[in-house]
Amino acid sequence: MGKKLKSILRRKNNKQKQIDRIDNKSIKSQFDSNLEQNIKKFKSMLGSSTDLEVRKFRVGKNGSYQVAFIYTDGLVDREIINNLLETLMINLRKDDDQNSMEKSSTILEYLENYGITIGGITGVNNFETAFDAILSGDTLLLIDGYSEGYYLATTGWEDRGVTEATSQTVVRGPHDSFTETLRTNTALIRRRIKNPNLWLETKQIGKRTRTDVAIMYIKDIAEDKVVQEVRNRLEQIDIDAILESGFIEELIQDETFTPFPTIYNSERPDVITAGLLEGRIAIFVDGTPYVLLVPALFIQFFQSPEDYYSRADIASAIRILRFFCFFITLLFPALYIGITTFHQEMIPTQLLISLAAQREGIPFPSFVEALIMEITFEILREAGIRMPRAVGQAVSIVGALVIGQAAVEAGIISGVMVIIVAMTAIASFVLPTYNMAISVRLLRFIFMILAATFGLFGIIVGLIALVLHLSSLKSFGVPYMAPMAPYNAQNQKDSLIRFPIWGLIQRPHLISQKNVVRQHDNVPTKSKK
Amino acid sequence: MKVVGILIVVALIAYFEISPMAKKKEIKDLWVFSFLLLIGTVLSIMLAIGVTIPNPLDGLTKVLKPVTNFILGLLD
Amino acid sequence: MLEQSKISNRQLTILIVQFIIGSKILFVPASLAADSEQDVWLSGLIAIVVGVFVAWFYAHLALQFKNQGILQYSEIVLGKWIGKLVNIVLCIYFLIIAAFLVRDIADFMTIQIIPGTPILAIMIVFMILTIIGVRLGLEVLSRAAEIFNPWVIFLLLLLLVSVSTQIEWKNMFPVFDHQMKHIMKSSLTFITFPYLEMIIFLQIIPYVNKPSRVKRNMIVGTVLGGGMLVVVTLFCILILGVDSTTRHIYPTYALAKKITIGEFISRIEVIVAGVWFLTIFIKLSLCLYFIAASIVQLFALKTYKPLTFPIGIILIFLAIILVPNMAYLTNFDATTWIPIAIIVGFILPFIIYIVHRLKIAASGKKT
Amino acid sequence: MLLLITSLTGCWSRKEIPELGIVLGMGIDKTDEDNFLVSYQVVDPGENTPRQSSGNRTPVSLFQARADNLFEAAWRATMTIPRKLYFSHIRILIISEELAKEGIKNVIDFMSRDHEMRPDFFVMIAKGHRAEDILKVLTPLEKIPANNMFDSLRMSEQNWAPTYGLHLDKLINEIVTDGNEAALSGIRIDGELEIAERRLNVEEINSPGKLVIEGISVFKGDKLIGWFNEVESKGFNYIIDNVTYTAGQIECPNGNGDKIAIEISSAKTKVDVKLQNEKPFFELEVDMIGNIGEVACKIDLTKTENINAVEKLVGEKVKTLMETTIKKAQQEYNSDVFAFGDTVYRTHPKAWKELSGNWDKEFPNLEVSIRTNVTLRSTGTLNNSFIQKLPVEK
Repeated sequence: MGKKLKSILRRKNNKQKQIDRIDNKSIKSQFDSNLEQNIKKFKSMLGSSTDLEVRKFRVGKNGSYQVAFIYTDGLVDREIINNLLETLMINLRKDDDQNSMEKSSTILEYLENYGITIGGITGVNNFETAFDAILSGDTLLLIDGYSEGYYLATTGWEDRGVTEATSQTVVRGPHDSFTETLRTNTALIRRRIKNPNLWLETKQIGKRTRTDVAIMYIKDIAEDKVVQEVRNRLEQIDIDAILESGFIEELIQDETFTPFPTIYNSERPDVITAGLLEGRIAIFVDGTPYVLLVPALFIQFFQSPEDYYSRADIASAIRILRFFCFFITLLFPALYIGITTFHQEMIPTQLLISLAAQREGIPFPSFVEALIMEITFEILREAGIRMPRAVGQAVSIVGALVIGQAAVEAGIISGVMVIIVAMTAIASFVLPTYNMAISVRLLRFIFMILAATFGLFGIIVGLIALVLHLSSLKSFGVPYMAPMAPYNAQNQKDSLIRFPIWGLIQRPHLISQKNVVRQHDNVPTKSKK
Repeated sequence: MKVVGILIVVALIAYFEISPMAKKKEIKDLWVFSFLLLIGTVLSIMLAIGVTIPNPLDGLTKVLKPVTNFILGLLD
Repeated sequence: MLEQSKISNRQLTILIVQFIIGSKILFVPASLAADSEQDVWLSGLIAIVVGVFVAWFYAHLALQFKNQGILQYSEIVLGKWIGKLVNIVLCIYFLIIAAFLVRDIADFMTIQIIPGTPILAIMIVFMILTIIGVRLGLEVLSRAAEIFNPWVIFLLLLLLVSVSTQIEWKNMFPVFDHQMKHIMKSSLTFITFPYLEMIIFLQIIPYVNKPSRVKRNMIVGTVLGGGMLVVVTLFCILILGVDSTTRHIYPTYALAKKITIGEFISRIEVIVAGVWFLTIFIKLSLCLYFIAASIVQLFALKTYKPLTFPIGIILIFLAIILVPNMAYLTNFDATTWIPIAIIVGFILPFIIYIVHRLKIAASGKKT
Repeated sequence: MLLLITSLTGCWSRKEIPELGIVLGMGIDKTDEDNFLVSYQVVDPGENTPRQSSGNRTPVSLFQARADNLFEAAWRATMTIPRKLYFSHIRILIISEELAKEGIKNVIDFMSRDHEMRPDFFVMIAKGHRAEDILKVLTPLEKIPANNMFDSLRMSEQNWAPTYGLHLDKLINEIVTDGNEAALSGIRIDGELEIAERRLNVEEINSPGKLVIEGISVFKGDKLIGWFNEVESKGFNYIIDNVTYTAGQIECPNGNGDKIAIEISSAKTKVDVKLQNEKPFFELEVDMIGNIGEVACKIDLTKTENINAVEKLVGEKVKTLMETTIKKAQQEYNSDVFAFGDTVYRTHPKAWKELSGNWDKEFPNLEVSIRTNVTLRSTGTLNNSFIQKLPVEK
């Protein structure tokens, strides 16, 4: 089914398979030895964009060399540029030691060895590389008379500092979260895993955006096959822009036509760290605080980082509560419809009479009633997110109080329905991951339709289809429903319930078969008195 | 009405199944598939328009009657 | 081989258990109690013992051949044409079983759960579900079975625990009141359906991860599945009484109607009906898979997936035409089905086994 | 699209709650023209919720239809009711005494065949009334009369021995089982029917018309053949081990006619069958635990021997009760309502094979011996009654 749809979707793309790229002839060309010529070329290629700064100055004794800095304003750290200029224009001139000048064969070498007081320095001789560098915040150094130059690591733009996570909050646990800067993000992980086996590979994806994408894994835990698979899938991406990790997620996931996320994302460094330590692979994308984690399993979306920071028994109870809420979100309205239209015998007599009294005079069948209310709720939820924060408050008040109350008063909706919709909504917020919650909310409507047509039979048919679908999913070769199916007794310790930390001796089996034991006997011993 | 419904369903099935098989040049598969689909369609249409079809199990019962009686006779 | 899937030994056990429970659980109390009344547990035990033997034999036979199912080695052992004949017989055998299953679930639904809904609608919905399952392959099916497993157990336990307060032990007595013949007769229907239908696993065992443990899995599955059926039957007798058990078409469902948890939660039998729904789904999927596999083998096709829809249509047709009413089905199961099951489910594989052994012996002498 | 799907399938078994006429009570009578009259007590949901009830309609309405067979009558009733009759929530089935005397097998078959009917309602016999009249009575406290009957039968069965609540499935078992006859509680109207069926009935503190559960009817096969009065009903429940809690009184040991009330908090009856010369011989043993509830005579309850004396008197009282009941069942009705025959079958299947043929002749001559063991745990919250301190009246 999925394949068919995919091929239909692809058909249109075939016609213009060639993704437009900057195939300006000049970009491939080498530098000229004439500085002015080069600068002119740079300017023309960028369409004289005003944020391209060119700073010309002279260095060497008597200022014998004409030098230029070319950089993008706003992407560079001005402090570094100023310091550099100071060294090159003032300090170097003071330097009377001719030896150093003579020791170097060229001015380039001289500058590299004595002039440029900065860490990253790389030689460059063509426009393409130079543009890559300039546009990612480096500064190009060109000298008149030379057809090569250097680009200097002067990156330093304004970014958001490390702040508190907004989408996955915890009561107990670290409060830092990723930022939009790739380097900061990788540093947040490095800080947590001080191990040389934590490897990082970076590549640029996106013909136009040249977005840095990094994959991070722990060499001796992560499965090589999976790492290679991630590399391959990233390699195959041929797209002009990567704006967020969501792009990557959609381009590399196993199955597109499923409401369920098969790639986990998080903005919490501790979650990603824990994932890495289980043998998963993190994918960082520059420009977004959301880091991807593969392979992702179904149960992972029910686990909150806090589970591991609070007591095992309490964490287990809360996890069970989450699964319960999953079923409430999925089935509650459907069960209401199914039971009230097909299986009234299941309702206790008193309740049935009171339901009958409430529904008396309501013009819609309960399916339509439920549909109206559920869609209203989804509209309210979406409105609450999109509105400016101040208005969002008002929206929820209007939604909850006015619509709910008034609809019941007006006899359009029964009181029970409002309770059911509210229950469903609240239960859906219990799920710790947003993308799972939203897919469950979507499926809920399918179950409502099934319940309205076939009653509980429809619901169970839906459930079987759901289980079949979930069982057929894979995330980077790992069955999505692991460790429930295929069953693994060891890994049950951290699925539905969480065993105490000392009990979690092995890493998840299907994620990686390397180095499965993560700890040795740590059972706390009571001191004997 | 029923017959039309059956034909629509069959046509849909055929549309979705035949093209991939034809593409892969699985000619034998295609033949068997079409044959089975034809049987199914004909039988369903017969059922839909109310042709009385003898129950093959009745024949089976008759043929196996002596054996059945022998086995059950042992235990009666 | 039909596909590149592997199933674990645990999954095999679960498949066996659900295959045995599937559909039979609806009828077992009535059919078991028909002749042996309150001595059903004895009939059940005898049936399980025989079932264990059958399971052992199947496993033994399956392990003679590596990476081949009965559909393949029947042609090798008996020669191409006789082998194909055997495959046709097996195909028809499971066509009948699958048609009965479709009919069972649809009848149950229209009689007990959603009367008024056309039986055809239920059959079609259920058939589509099964076809989806089969097309996803054996691996996905067994994973799904693994996920159903805790639910099946939970629902069965819910049923048994919540009615256990209503047990009347006097219904058990007098023990051994019936002639051995009658007890045996009851167990015979239990052996033929579902134990002799387990021949289907001869096609599934080759996919199992560790063949060395297959015998154990087969036997454990047989005992667990049979045990559950016997326990449910016993509960029916203990709570409903012999008379009521035999009079109901679906005694197990009548038993579920007795559920009351506290004063408030009662009448939840529909939920418990989920047990047989899940298990019948698994059983029907396996049957459909087998039918498709046999046709693939018969004509040496490449893939079984396109065949599922036509087979589905034929199955629905058969489900309507083969069973004019419930009484016919019950009667058929208790009479004609017995020799059929014995011939196809036991004599046929036994012949294959003997011929295979003779061939080995013959070739051993030559060399 | 979605609405299309659901509307296409809409005519299947879907039924919205407001479309249902929820039947809570059902009554079956035999009419003069020899056909059945079926009455349904259907609840009016609007009148049964505190917020919306208008207060000027009755909480339930009665719909009736008559026909030659029950099935037809049941569906004929839909001509008079705007909703679909819904049977799953039936609490009570009332069968008129007249009909019960002719046999109830049609009724039971009809009731157990329909898939909507659930076997968890009580069956009662309208004692001396028509079933429809019973269903017409408005009841105080519990607005819905059917619920009222259901609850009061259940309550009285738990707290007062002489009633016997029987669900439909049990009733079938009792009728069908060899060596067991059915018994059903009776219900009658105490007061005037004309007032009882109007709102007036619940507007007075002391309702002029009340429903009273009284007596146990004795069946032979599916036909009613007689009644146990209150005392015999109590004995009946002791025999079939159906007493959980009850109260009774005995005369004081000193013999001047004053009474001591006894509360029985648990009673357990064991039935044992022995074979003597191929004849079954029944031994019933009743273990009772109770308390002294009320003392109206001079007796020193701090003394063990006095308590023992009381215990003995209670035991004898219960024994007489049971003996009276058995005698009545054996001699007057010749109906094995105690399932003695079934007990023989369960314990001595071989003997039963010979006995079952003429159990009708055997049953009246069965020998039954009864033993009672009474333990009085406490004497209430008082030791001796203050009555002991009062001067003796002359």
